[in-house]
Amino acid sequence: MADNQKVLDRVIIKFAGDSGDGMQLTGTQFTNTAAMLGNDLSTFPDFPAEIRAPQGTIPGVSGYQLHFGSVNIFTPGDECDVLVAMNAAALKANLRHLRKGGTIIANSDGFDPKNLRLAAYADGVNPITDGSLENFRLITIDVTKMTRAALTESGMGIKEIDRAKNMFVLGFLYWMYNRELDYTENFLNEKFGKKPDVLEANLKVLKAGYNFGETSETIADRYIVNPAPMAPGTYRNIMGNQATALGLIAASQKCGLDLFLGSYPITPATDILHDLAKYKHFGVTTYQAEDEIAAICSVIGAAFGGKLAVTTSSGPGIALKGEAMGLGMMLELPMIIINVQRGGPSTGLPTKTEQSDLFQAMYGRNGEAPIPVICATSPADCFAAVYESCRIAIEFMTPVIFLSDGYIANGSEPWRYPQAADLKEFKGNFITEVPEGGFLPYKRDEKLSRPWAIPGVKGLEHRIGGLEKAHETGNISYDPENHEFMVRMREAKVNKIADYIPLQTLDNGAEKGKILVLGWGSTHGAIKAAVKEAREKGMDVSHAQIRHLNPFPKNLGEILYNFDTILIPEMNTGQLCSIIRDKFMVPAIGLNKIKGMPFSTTEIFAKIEELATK
Amino acid sequence: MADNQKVLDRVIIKFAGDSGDGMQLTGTQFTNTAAMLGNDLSTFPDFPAEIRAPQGTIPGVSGYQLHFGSVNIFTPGDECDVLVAMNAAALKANLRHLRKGGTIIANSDGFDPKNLRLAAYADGVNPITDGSLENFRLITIDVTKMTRAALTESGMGIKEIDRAKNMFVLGFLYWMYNRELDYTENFLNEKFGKKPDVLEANLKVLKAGYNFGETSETIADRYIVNPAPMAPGTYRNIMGNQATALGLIAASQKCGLDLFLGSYPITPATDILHDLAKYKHFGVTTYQAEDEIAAICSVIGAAFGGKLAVTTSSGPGIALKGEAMGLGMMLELPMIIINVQRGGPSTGLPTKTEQSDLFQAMYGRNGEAPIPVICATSPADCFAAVYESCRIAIEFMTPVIFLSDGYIANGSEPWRYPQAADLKEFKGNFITEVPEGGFLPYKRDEKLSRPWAIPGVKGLEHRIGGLEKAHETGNISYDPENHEFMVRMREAKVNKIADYIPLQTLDNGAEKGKILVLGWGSTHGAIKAAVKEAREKGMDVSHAQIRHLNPFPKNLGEILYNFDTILIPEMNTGQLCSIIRDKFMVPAIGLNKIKGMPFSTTEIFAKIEELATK
Amino acid sequence: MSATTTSAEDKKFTSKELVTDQEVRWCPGCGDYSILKQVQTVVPDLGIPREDIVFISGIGCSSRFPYYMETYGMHSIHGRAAAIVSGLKCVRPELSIWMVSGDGDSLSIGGNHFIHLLRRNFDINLLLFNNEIYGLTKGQYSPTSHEGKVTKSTPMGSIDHPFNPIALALGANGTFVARSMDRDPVHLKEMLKRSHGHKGTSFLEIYQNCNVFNDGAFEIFTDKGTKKAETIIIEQDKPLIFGHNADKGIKLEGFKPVIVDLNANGNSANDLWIHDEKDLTKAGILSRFFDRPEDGADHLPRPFGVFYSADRSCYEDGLKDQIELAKSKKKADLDSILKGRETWVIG
Amino acid sequence: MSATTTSAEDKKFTSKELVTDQEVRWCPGCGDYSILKQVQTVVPDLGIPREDIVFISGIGCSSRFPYYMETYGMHSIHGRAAAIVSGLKCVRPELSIWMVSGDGDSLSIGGNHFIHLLRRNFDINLLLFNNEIYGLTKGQYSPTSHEGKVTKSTPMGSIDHPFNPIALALGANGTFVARSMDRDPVHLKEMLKRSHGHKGTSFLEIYQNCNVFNDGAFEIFTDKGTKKAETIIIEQDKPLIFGHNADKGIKLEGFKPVIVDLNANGNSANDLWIHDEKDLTKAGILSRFFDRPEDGADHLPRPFGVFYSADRSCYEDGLKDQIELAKSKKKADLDSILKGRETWVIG
Ligand SMILES: Cc1ncc(C[n+]2csc(CCOP(=O)(O)OP(=O)(O)O)c2C)c(N)n1
Ligand SMILES: Cc1ncc(C[n+]2csc(CCOP(=O)(O)OP(=O)(O)O)c2C)c(N)n1
Ligand code: SF4
Ligand code: SF4
Ligand SMILES: [Mg+2]
Ligand SMILES: [Mg+2]
Repeated sequence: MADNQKVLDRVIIKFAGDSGDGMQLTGTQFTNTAAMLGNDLSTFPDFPAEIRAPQGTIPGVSGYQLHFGSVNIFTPGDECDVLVAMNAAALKANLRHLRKGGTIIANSDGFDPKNLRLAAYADGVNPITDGSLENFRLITIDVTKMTRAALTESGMGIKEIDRAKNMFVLGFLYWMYNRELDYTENFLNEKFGKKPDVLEANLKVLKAGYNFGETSETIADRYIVNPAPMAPGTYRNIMGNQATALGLIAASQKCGLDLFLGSYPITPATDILHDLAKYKHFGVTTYQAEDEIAAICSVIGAAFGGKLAVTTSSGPGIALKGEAMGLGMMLELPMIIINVQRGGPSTGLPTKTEQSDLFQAMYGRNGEAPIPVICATSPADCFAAVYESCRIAIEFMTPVIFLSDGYIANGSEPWRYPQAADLKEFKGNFITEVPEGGFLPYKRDEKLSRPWAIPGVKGLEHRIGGLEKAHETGNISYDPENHEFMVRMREAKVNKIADYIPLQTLDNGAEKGKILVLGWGSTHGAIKAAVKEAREKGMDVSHAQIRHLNPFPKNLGEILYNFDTILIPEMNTGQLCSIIRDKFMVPAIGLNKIKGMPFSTTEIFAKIEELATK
Repeated sequence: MADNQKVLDRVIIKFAGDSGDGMQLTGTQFTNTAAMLGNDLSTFPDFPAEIRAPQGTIPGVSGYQLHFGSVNIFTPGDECDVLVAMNAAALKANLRHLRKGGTIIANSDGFDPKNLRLAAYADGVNPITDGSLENFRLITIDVTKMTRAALTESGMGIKEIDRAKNMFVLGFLYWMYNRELDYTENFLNEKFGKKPDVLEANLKVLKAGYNFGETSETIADRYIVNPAPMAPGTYRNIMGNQATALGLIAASQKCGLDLFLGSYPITPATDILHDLAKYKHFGVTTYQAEDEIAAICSVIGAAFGGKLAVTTSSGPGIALKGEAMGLGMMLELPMIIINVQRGGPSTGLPTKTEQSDLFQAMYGRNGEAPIPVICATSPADCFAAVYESCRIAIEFMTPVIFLSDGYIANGSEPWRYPQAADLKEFKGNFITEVPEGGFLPYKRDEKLSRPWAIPGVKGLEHRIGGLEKAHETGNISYDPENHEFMVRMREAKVNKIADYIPLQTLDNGAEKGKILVLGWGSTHGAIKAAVKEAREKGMDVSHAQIRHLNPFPKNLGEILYNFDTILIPEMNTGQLCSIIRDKFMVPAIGLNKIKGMPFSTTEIFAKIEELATK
Repeated sequence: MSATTTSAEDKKFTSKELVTDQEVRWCPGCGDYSILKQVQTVVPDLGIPREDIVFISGIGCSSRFPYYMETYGMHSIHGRAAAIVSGLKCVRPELSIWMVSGDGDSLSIGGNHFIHLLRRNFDINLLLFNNEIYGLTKGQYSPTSHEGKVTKSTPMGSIDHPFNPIALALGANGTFVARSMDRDPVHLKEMLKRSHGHKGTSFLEIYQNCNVFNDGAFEIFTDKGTKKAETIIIEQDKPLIFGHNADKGIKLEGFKPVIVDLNANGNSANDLWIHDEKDLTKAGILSRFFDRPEDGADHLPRPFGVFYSADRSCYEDGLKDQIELAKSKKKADLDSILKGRETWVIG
Repeated sequence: MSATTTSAEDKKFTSKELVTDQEVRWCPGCGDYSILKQVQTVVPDLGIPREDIVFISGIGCSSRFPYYMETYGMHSIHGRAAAIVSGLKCVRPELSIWMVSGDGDSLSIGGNHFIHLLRRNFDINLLLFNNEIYGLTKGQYSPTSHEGKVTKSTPMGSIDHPFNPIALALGANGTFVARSMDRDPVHLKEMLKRSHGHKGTSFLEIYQNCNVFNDGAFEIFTDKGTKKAETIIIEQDKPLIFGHNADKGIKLEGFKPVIVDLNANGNSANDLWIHDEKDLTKAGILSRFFDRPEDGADHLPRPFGVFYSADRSCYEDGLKDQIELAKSKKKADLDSILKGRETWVIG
C-alpha cells in the first residue's frame, strides 16, 4: 500500500440519504466487507419514523452508522468521522453528529434548489458551496452524473440507472479504506444473477466509484484499518432481532419442543415474527393473532399443550398482556414474553430506543405476580439471553420476560456463533404417567417447580385456572392461610432461580473500589468503552452489567457494598436505580438519558470523570 | 334498666348464616339501630365467593361483622364477642374468629343431620350437643320452631314463614343489648307497606324474639353499650363504594361538569356503577362498555369532550387499562381511574380484600408514564379521597388513580356527612377563545397544567395523540432533546402537585420517636387502634397514614427521618415499603398479611410491641 | 370437532367418570346443571379417549364448567378462552377441544376473539351459554339483553341494542351455527353431537335460564303452554312446521317468511320452506326471525337447530400442511442457520 | 351522522381551511391522499361549523388522517378509536364525529369495539380504509387479506380465512353499510355525503391502495380496462346493471344472483334485481358476491354503494331521553343525597 496512507485504529462512518437511496444496503455491504477483513465492528441503523416520509425531507432521511476498527469495538460510536450525505436533508439531520474535522462526502446532485428547499434551508443557502462547512473536510461528488456517465451505454432508463448511485459511493469508500470489492461483487452476482444487465450495471458503477477515488486521488486520503485482535474463531454478523429468533429456535431444538410464536406486529419487535415465519422446517409455528391479548393467550394455550411458547411485542402491546401474564404466572406454565423496548410512554417514539419498560416488566400486573426478567446486552447477546430465558421458563414452569430494545434489535455486531452440539440441552418437567399416590398438579420439586401434565396423558386429567389454588392439589381454595402460603410460594419459586443462574461478574475493574458503573441491557457497549477509557486514564472504576434482573444474582449485594459509589446509566428516568436502592439500600445514583438514542461513550465517561474527581 | 345488666364499652357481633338466611339485612338493621343510639361503629360483610354456593355448605356462608361501642371504633374488630350461627356451616366457618368465652347464639334447627353433613361434620358429631363448645357460652334456640309458632295463625305458607327467622334473632339481640325496636319497625313499615300480612308477620316475629329474651331471661345476660363520645353533628352510616359514588357526584356538582362513568362490571367495584346509575337526575351518564379497554377509552372520549370522566374496576380490569392510561397521561386529559382492589394475582380471590395493586398503579404502564395516586383510608373517607382525586385530575389535566379496596368498599361506618355548601369548588382550565399570539395546546400554566380546549370552540381546532409531542405546540416531535424535556416535564407536573396538597400529618403520637407506623389505605383503622393501645401501654410509637401516594406530601421524608424504626403494615408483600426504601433510603420494615382479610388490631399491636421491646 | 380414529376399546368411559371431585356450585335451579348433564351424557359416546378431551372457559358462572368435567381443563380469564383454544389447537390438532363461555364472556369482552375464531375456523366446539345477563357479577345486562331490560346497571332499562349471536356468527364467516336450550335435553344432546361432528368451529348457542338474575328469559320457549307455538325445530331437508298440533308452517314470499295455517284450505307442507343448512342466505333469514320484523310482518317462532353448516378448511390444517411442506423441502439443520450466509475466520 | 341545524352563515369555510400546517406524510402514490382530498372537499358543504367537527383515529397509516384535518382531532391508540368516539358522542351528541381507521385497526385489534359500535348505533361516521395489509408496520397480512397472500409474516401464504367487512357489519346489526374506493372520487364523495346523512353509525368501507406493500390489490376495480366488468354501482331503486356497455344485469333466481346479458333476446332491465337499501336479506346476498361462491355460480362484479340503510334509535338519544326523564322527575339536590335516608344527631 502506498505510504501516504494513514493507519487508523477505528473509524465511524454514517451513511445517510433519502429512504429510497439504498443507504441500509450500502452500510451493510461495507460492514460485511469490514467483517471479512477481520475488523471488529458495531452498527446501528436509524430509520425514519414514517413509512415513507416525503422524499428529500428530514423526516425522510434513513441512516446507517458503522463503527469498525483494529481495536475492540463496543458501540456504533458517538460522533462520526465520515458522513455520507446523499442529499441536503441527510446533511442537515446528521451534521451535528459529525466530529469537528470529520469528512463529509456529499452528493452534489442532492443539493439542488429543490432538495435544499425540501431540507428547509433558507432561500439561496447551499451548505456545500457557501463555506459554512469549513470546519470539515468536504468532498463533493456529483454522484448522479458519474453514475449516469458510467451507464450511458447500458441501454437502461434513467430511473433504473439512478438506482445504482449508492454503488458509486460504496465503491469510492472501498477505495478510501483500501477494501477489496469482491465481497460486494459476489453479493451482486447472487442478487442479480437472473438479471444480467442490472448486475453488470451495478458492478460497473461500483468499480466506477472505486476508480474515481483512484483517478482523483487529490481529493481524499486513503486509510488502512487493520484486523482487530478478536478471539479466534468463526464469525458472522448478526442483528439483535435475528439473534433472538435464532436463540428461540436453538432452545426449541435443545429442549426438544416445537416452537410456537403467538404475536401481533409492532415496531420494533415485528422482525422476530418475520424471521421465525421462515423457519417452518424447524417445526416453528408463527401465529399472527388478532391483537396482543390473543397473542399471549394463544401462547398460554400452546404452553398448556406442551410446547415452547413465546410472544413478542413492544411496550404498548406488553401493556395489553398484563392480565394474561398474571394468568400464566398463576397457571405456572412456561412461556417467554419478549419486549423489544421502544421510546415511550404511550405510542411515544416507536422507531426509537429506550429502556423505560423495566418497571412494567417487574411490576406491571395486578396482585403479587412475580415473573423472572432477563435482558440482553448486545445484538449477539440476544441469542444467549433468550436461550437462558427459555431454559428458566421450562425448568421452573414460569413465564419469563425477556427485555431487548430497539438499539440492539436493529444494531449488529460480529458474532462468534456457537456450534449446535455445544449448546446445553434442557428439558421440561413432563409427567407421563400417574405417580404412586396419585397425581398432584401443584406438587413441587426441589426447584419449587410443578409438573407439566399435558393433555393426552391418561390419568392426568386435571383443571387449572386463575383463582387461588390449594397447595399441591391445585383445587380452588379461598382459605386465607393457603393464599398467603401460595403467594409466598410463588415468590420463593422465582427467588429460587437465583440458585440456578451464574453469579454476577465484573466486566472490568477491581472487585472493590471507588466507583462501580452498573448497567443492564443495551448500555453495555457504551459503559464498557467508557470504563475502559477511564481506567486507562487511571480512574478507580469498575463495571458490572446485569443480565438477570429478577431474581438478581445472589452475590449482587456483596459486589455493590464493595464500592463507594454506584453509578447506574439507564435510558429512562432511573428504574433499575430505584430497584437497587430499594433492595440493597445503597444510595445509587443515576445517569439518565431519555432521548430515544443510546448513550455515547463520552457521556458516560464524562460522568465517571466527574465522580472520580469529586 | 335492671341492675343485673353489664355495661360494656364495645362489642363485636358476627352474624353468620346461609346466603338465604338474611344475615346482611339483620346486620344492617342492628348497625343502624346502634348508630341511632349514638354508638360509634364499623362493619364488614363477608360474602360467599360463589353467587350461590350450595345451601348449608361452608362456601355458602354469608357473614356480617359489626363492632360498636361507647368508645371510638376504628375497625370491624378482630375476634368477636358474639357469634350468631344460623346453621352448622356458619358455626364451623366462624368459630375460630370467636374469642374464648364468647357467646354463641345457635339456631338448633340449623344443626340437624342434613346441615351437619353439609357442613362436613363427622358422622354423629353435633357441636351444639356434644360439649365441644364448653369454652364458650352457648345459647341454643330453635329459631325455626319459635318463628313458626309465632306465625301459626298468620295463614302464611311454611316457606314464607321461615323467611322471617332472621327477625327472631334480631329481636333477641335487641333485647340482649337493650335496644329499641322502633328503627327496625319503621324500616319494616316502609319496606312492606304494600304487603300488610308480610309486614305484620315480620313485626310479630321481631317482637317474639325480643320477648323470648324477656321470658327466658336465665339463658342470657343483658348488656348496655352507651353512646360514644363522637364529634357533635349529624351522622349517617355509609359504605365505601357508596361514599365513592357520592364523592364523584359531589365533585361533578362542585366543578360544574357532568359526570361520565365508563365501566365494565367486576367485583368488588361494580356497586359504584350500580349506585351511579341511579343518579341520572344529576346529569350522570353511566356507560356499561363492552370491556375495560372500551370503558377507559370512552372516558378518554368524554374527557376530550369536557366532562368529569371516571372509570371503575378492580385489578384484572385495571391491568387491561394500562395502555389507555398511558394515552390519557400523554394527552394530558383529566380522568379518574378507580381500582377497588381485591385478592390477586390473576383472578385470585375476587371477593376478598388486598392492597396488592399499588405497584401496578405506580408502575404498570409502558414508558415513563407517571400518574398521581390517591387512596382512601376508610369507608367514609372514600368520599373525601375521591373528591380530592377529581380536583387534582381537573386542575392538573391528568389521569388520577384512586385506590380503594374490598374491605372499605363493602365495610361501613358512621359518617358526619358534609353540607353541599361547605364543599370547595374547583374548576377546569377551560379555554374559550383564541388567546393573543395564538393557541398552544401544550402551553403550561404555573401548575404545569395545559389548557382544556374542547370541541365546539371556534378557532381552537387542534389535534392530540399518543406520539411524543413538541413542547407547547403539541405537534408530533421526534426531536431527542424535546423528548427528554417532555418526559421530565410530565414528571415535574406530577411532582408539582405536592405544592397543592396538604402536608403529611401524624394521626397519633409524637413527631419524633422510636417507632413510626406508616400505613396507607384501609389499614388505617387497625393501625389507629393498635397504636392507641400501644401508647396507652407506654410505648413510644406514632402513626401516620398516607393518602397521597404519588406524589408524596413534601414533608414525608422529614417525618420519616425523625424515627428510629419505620413499620409499614400492608395487605401485600411490601409494596409501599419498597417505594419508601427507594425514595427515602430508610430501612423501613414491613408487616405483611396476604390472606384476603384486613389486619386485626392485635396483629399490628403485637408487632409494635415486639419492636418496642427490642 | 370431527371424529378421531383411535380404537374403540381405548375410549370407553362412563358419564360418571366425567364427574370431578369438586362440588358443583351453581345456584339451585340454574340452567347450567342441565347443560352439564347433557354434556356428560354425550361425551362418552363420541369415541374419544378421555385424556384427549379439553374444556376451556373464560370467567362467569358458565365458565365454571371445566371444574366439573373430569377431562383436561382450564378456567382462564374473562373473554379470552377463544384465543387460548386457538393456540392449543394450533399445536395439538388431535385433541377434542371444547370451549365453554357466557354471553358476556364471548360477546362482550371476548367479542373480538369470538369473531376471529369463527373466521379462522379452528376445529373446536364453542358452547355459548346465553342467559342474557351477567350472572357471576350478580345481574348486569349483557350484549344479548333486550332493549328496555331493567338490571342493576340499567335501572331505567337498557338502551343498548343487543347482538343477535347467530347473525353475528354468520357475519363473521362461521361454518357451523346452531342453537339449542337448557330445558330440551333431547335437542341439546343432538346439537352437542352435531357440533362435535362438524369439522371446523362449531358455534352452539344454548339458551340458559339464570333463575336468580334473569329468571324466565326464555320461558315462552320452554314452558309447555307456549313452547310449541313459540319455537320451531329446524331440521335438514324438512319443512318448517311448528304449532301445538304441528299445524303451522312457514313459507317464503320472496325473502319474507310468512306463517301459513296447514289446516286451512289449499295449504300443504309441500309449499313450505324446506330447511337447508348449506344455504347461507336462508340461514340469515332464519337468524332474523325475531329482530327487526318489518311492519305488519308475522310474529315468528324462534328457530332451534342447525342454522348453517358448511365445509371450509381449518386453520390448523393449513398450518400443518405448510409445516410439512417446509420440512419436506428443507432439512432443519441448526448449525447451518447459526452459521448464516456469510462467515469469516479469525485467528 | 345526521345534519345539524345551525345557521348557514356560521359555517362557511373552504376546503383549504381544512388543511393543517402538518406535512402530509404518506408514501407518494398512496390511496390515502385521494381520500383526504375527497373528505376535505365534502366536509365544507355539510353545513357544520368547523369547530363542531372531530376526527378520531387509531394507529396505522390511515390513522394519521386527523393530523391533516384542521378540525378537532385525536390520533389515539391502536384499535380503540371506536370506544373513544362512543364516549365522546355520549357526552357531546351535537358534534359531528368522524372515525378514521384501517383494516388492521378496526378489524383486527379493534374488532370488538367495531361490532359494539355498530350495534349501539352511535350517530357517527366510520371511514375504514381497507388496503388489505398492515401498512404502518410495513407489510403483514391483515384480517382482510385473502387466503394465500404472501406477506412478511406469511412467506408461504396466509392460511387465515379473511373477514368480509360488509357481512360482518351487517351481522353486527349495523344500520348503514356502504363501500367505495379511493380511485373513484365522484363515488367516494357521494358515499361520504350519504354517510353523513345517515343518522346512526355509518360504516363506509373504502378500498385503498397501499402502493408500497400491497400495490394493485384493487386494480381490477379501478383499472379502466377491467373496472366496468368487475364492479357494479348499486343505487336505490335502480336495477343491477354493469359491464363495459352497461350490457349486463343481475337477477335473482331464488336466492342466487345470476348474470344476464341484456343484449340477448328476451332479457330486459325490468327483470333485474332492483336495489333496495332497506332489505337486509338482499344486502346479505350483495355482501357475499365475492366470497363463498357456490360451485358453478357466476363470477359476480364487486358492488359499490350503499348496501343497507335502516333507521334505528341511536344510543345517545336513548341516553339523553333517560337523563331528561330522570331530571324531570327528581330534583338534583346534593344535600339530600349526602344525607341519605337515615341520619342521627350527636351532641
Ligand atoms: C377482566 C375482567 N373483567 C370483568 C370481570 C368480572 N366478570 C366476571 S364474569 C363477568 C360476566 C359474566 O357474564 P357471562 O359471561 O354472561 O357469564 P354468566 O355468569 O352469565 O354465565 C364479569 C363482568 C372479570 N372477572 N375479569
Ligand atoms: C397496541 C399496539 N399494537 C400494535 C401496534 C403496531 N401497529 C401500528 S399500526 C398497525 C396495523 C396497521 O394496519 P391498518 O390498521 O390496516 O392501517 P394501515 O397502516 O394499513 O393504514 C400495527 C400492527 C401498535 N401501534 N399498538
Ligand atoms: S347467578 Fe344465574 S347463571 Fe349464575 S349460577 Fe346462579 S342461576 Fe346460574
Ligand atoms: S405504507 Fe401503504 S398505506 Fe401506508 S402510507 Fe405507504 S402506501 Fe400508504
Ligand atoms: Mg351470561
Ligand atoms: Mg391496512
